[in-house]
Amino acid sequence: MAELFWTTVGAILTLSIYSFLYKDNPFYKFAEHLVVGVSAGYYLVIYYWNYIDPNVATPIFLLRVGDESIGFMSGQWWMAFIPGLLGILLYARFFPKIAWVGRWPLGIYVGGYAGLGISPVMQARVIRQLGANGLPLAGVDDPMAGMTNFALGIVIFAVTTYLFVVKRSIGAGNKIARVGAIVLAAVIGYAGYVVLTLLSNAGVVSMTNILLVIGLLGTLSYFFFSMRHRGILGGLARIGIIFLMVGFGASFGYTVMSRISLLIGRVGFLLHDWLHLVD
Amino acid sequence: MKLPGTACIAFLMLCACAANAQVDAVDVEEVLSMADARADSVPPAPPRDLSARDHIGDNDSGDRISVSWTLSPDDGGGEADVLGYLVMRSEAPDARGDTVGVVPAGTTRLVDDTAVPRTPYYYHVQAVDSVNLSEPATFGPVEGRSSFWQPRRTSVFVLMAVFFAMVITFTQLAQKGASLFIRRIPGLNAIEEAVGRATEMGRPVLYVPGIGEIDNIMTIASLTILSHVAKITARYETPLIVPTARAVVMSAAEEVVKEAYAEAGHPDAYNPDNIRYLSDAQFAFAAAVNGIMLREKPAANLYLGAFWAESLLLAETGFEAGAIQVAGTAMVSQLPFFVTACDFTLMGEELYAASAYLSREPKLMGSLKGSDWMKALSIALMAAGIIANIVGWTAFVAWFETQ
Amino acid sequence: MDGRSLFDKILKIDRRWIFLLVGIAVVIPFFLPLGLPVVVTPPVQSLFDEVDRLPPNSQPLLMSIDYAPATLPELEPMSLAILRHAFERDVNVAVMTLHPAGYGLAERALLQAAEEYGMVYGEDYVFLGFQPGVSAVILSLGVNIRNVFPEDAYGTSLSQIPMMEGIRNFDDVPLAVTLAGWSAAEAWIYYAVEPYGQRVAAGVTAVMATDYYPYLGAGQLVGLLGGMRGAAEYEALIEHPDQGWRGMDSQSIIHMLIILLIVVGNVAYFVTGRKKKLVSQG
Amino acid sequence: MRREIPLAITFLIGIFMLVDFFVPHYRVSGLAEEMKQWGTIVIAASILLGVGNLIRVHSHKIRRKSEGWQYSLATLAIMAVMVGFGGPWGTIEEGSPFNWMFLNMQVPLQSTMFSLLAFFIASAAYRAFRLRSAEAALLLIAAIIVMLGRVPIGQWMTRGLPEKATLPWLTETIMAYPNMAAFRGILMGAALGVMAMGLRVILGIERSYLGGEK
Repeated sequence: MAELFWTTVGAILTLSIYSFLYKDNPFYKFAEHLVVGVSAGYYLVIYYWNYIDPNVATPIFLLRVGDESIGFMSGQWWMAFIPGLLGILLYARFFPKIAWVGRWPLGIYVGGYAGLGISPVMQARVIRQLGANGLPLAGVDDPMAGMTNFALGIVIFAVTTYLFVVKRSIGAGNKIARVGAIVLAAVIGYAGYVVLTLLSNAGVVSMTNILLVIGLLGTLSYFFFSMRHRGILGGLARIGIIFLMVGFGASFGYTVMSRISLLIGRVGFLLHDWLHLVD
Repeated sequence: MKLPGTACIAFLMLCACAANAQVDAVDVEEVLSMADARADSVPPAPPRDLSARDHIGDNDSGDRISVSWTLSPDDGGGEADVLGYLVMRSEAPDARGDTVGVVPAGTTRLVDDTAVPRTPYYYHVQAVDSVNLSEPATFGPVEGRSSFWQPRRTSVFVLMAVFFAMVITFTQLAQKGASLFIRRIPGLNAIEEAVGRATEMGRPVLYVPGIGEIDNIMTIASLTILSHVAKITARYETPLIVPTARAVVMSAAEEVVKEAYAEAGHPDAYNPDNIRYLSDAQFAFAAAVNGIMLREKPAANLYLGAFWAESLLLAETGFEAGAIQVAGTAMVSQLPFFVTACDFTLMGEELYAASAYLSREPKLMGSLKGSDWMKALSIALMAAGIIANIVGWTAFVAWFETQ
Repeated sequence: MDGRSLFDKILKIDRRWIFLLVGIAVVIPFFLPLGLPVVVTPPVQSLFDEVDRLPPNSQPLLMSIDYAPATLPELEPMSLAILRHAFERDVNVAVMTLHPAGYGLAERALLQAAEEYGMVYGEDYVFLGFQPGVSAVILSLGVNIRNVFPEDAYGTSLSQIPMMEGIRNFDDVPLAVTLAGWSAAEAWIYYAVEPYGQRVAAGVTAVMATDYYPYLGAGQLVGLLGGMRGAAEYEALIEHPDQGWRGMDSQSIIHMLIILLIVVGNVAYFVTGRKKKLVSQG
Repeated sequence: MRREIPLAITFLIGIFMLVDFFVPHYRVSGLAEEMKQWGTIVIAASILLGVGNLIRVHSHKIRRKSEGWQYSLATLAIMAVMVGFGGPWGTIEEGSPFNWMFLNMQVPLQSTMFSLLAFFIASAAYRAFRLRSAEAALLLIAAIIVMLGRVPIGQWMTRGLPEKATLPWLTETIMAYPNMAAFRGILMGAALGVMAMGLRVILGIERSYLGGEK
């Protein structure tokens, strides 16, 4: 019985949220306010019992860490007292006279994490990524590779230039012709890709490597702020935009599936767990 | 009940787990039959030449000690029934102490990575056959020492130092009055236009600083831009609604907006009820922001900061509500959604550049210039890496393999 | 009726119509599995062939159902499909789990499939239950199953279970299948395939699948199911459409729907766009 | 003074944490670990600030009887219930009332909100994927190829072609190369932005997050 009651609560809340798709309505408003209230209560309780109680309150007042006793004003006691004090200082802002002290915990927190973040970011997002991109452009062991490589470079270059030319020359003229040209470019690119993959495996490797290198070069160029995007930099930045757009489109398309899975899950909850309409 | 057999398997499994090694099926069978065949009552000879010393390696915080020995004569020779070695550690020479690990026969080395730095230890190693333990070999005292440098991260340090040097140099140049060019960032002008439009329509501006915690640099960048936006809204007395998902961000946003209103000379226009904490829970937050968009009808929605899956929920609802929308984030996975659903999007580094661009403060402009040089250096390094890979200059590549 | 005003309407269509279409597309397959074409990929085919080669009423298929509730939607359809395939062919099945939260889920899938085919507990299938210690459990299964599972999940000694008679270790288990949303599949490779040369196949989430292709290439896995799509392909092979295929039906329909919407939107955009131009010229 | 002290604290702590990455010495890493713990405690302690704000905003609404004040009442009431359940009868242990409320209210509401994305992703695609320019065309073509390559029906459309010409393979290639290259570029650019910003925070050049500058 309790099971059915709670499933029904969940189902009604689920439907209330879906009613938002039609338009804003009292059911959605209620569900929205409910979830805000529940989660506020949830985090208040969890933060207190999981962080404040074991790490601050118990050591300071009950002189215990876990099951171990600690001395008053001992090293461990201070290690609980200092963060506790910092937490309290956050509230100094409500007292105008000492409001400025309220910035200390923020300073410590933000400063600490700023420092903490810098080096790993350098390591993981710059050096590692460079390393992953510092590829031998051609499969060095394979003599065929050099040639396929060259051919591939030409194809890619041709396709991208073609896109530029189309964009520039037809401009605001005939839209259909422009789109046709773009589609044609994509088809040529695809056909070239198929032919080359059939030629040799090294061809695939070197093509993909070239894509990685040119793509990274282009995207990084797009992010140059202190130079005008003209000439070579302008060209590279345009290549960068091409890669960005392909990347965005692909990621968008790639995500559709997981979002639909979520919906299937919820519909399954309604039809199966709640209504028992399907098995 | 064949106890020896069971014990033996348990031991082997222990070995396999401890050493993370793979057990050969044939050996197991053999040993099993051997142990079953005769009840072994002769303990194996202990291992010899035991020694232990501070382990020197990467990320050496002094918690590692490497222990080595020579095989027991019964391991591979003699009775040839040694299954492995049991390594124990104590703080006094005569105590046996705690088990550090178990390694399979034929192993002569073990790195203890659970030592407390600067504590003298004694190590005891015993050979084990299917039922018996040998006499222990003991060595000590030895202690783990910390090192002050992590060699495999030198390249990170060097590049970071170079980067910082560039940023600081350009910042100082800028302060001395060197004029630095910064290209136009399309999304940024859009922010001002959006706020302007909200003012014309007499409707509020919604500013969502993301759902990142304040330790997220995106959030800090967002607060900088918020300060700029608040100054504009203060000037026009347009209401500015800032919903937040983190209490600390909420309190920082309050300070930022209050200060901006005071600076713009309209401290009385500041409405504390418009800086709101909604929920730490991601989708509860999204639900509540959607509510704000539909009920308070902001004419301009600005999403700047760290966003996760809620990005499209916000942007689509905002679009439906007819607001002009500008987004900015460095969350790669969410950029596609902002790009498709918003009028303008600040991508990646543009978000960070925005704060410099808006303030036009030479100090901030200098750091942008530094970043650009670092990008150039990165491209050069990538090229060098490619060449190094082709010509086989492995030392160069290895230097960048950090840990 | 003016065709262009129709396109104008399409262009400004209320998005709630799109929502409705998406909603319908998700709900329909729940009631009416469409069975849209599914192309079977080689890794799924090879797992199917492995199961198809197992001798009926003889040495059992060992299934390690290692998923937790979080990955249930992707992995349970696989369990059911493989179990159905085995029971259809009267292959004996032994089920175990390495995930503490997997006990109930493994039992649920096993009982459901067994009931569908009227299988008899102890003769056609057995549920061994959960044992902690992933690598140690797998390793000692290779030596003697009774060391890890002296009894089945319900306390019956294995020696009293008819189908387990003479089943000692991996030598008597022609195929093991692990279904997991975590590294259990890797553990099977390290501790069953490598040391004992056991034939192992795996079912993993779609996200994990790419990481497991190399094992397939190296012959360490004899088959691989990736995510809901893998389950759908298997369901297609056993001609028993269920959750996986249904899910893929929904996915296919909505993906095609979105593509169709994009195409229609673009056609409308071009048609009306040209119209505007004519107006401005006139 | 009032401005310098927090900036000095920020600087010292920031540098210390920066150095921690390169120095494995146990005293350094031990203290750094301890300080990371402080961070989580500061955040946990701040929740009361947030909840206080929530209570203030909603009680203002109720007092002024502004539109929809009844809903505000619901928020405050359910929050009080949740907090009431949270202490004495256990928190996240299975079977506690607190856990029931969490599992049957917050979890379904959150996952349903999440699943709304299935609808929104369709409407966003319909609206935004128009062939307005060469860039938009690329976005669209890539999206369509990947969408097709992900589902069985797309696979079915190119069945019989050589493996490397099929849609699923093409999808994987697009994801692994052009997509990867673009995202690496964004990541690296953004990483430099993060580092520059971090440096500015540590040096006290960037201090808007502290509120009042003057």
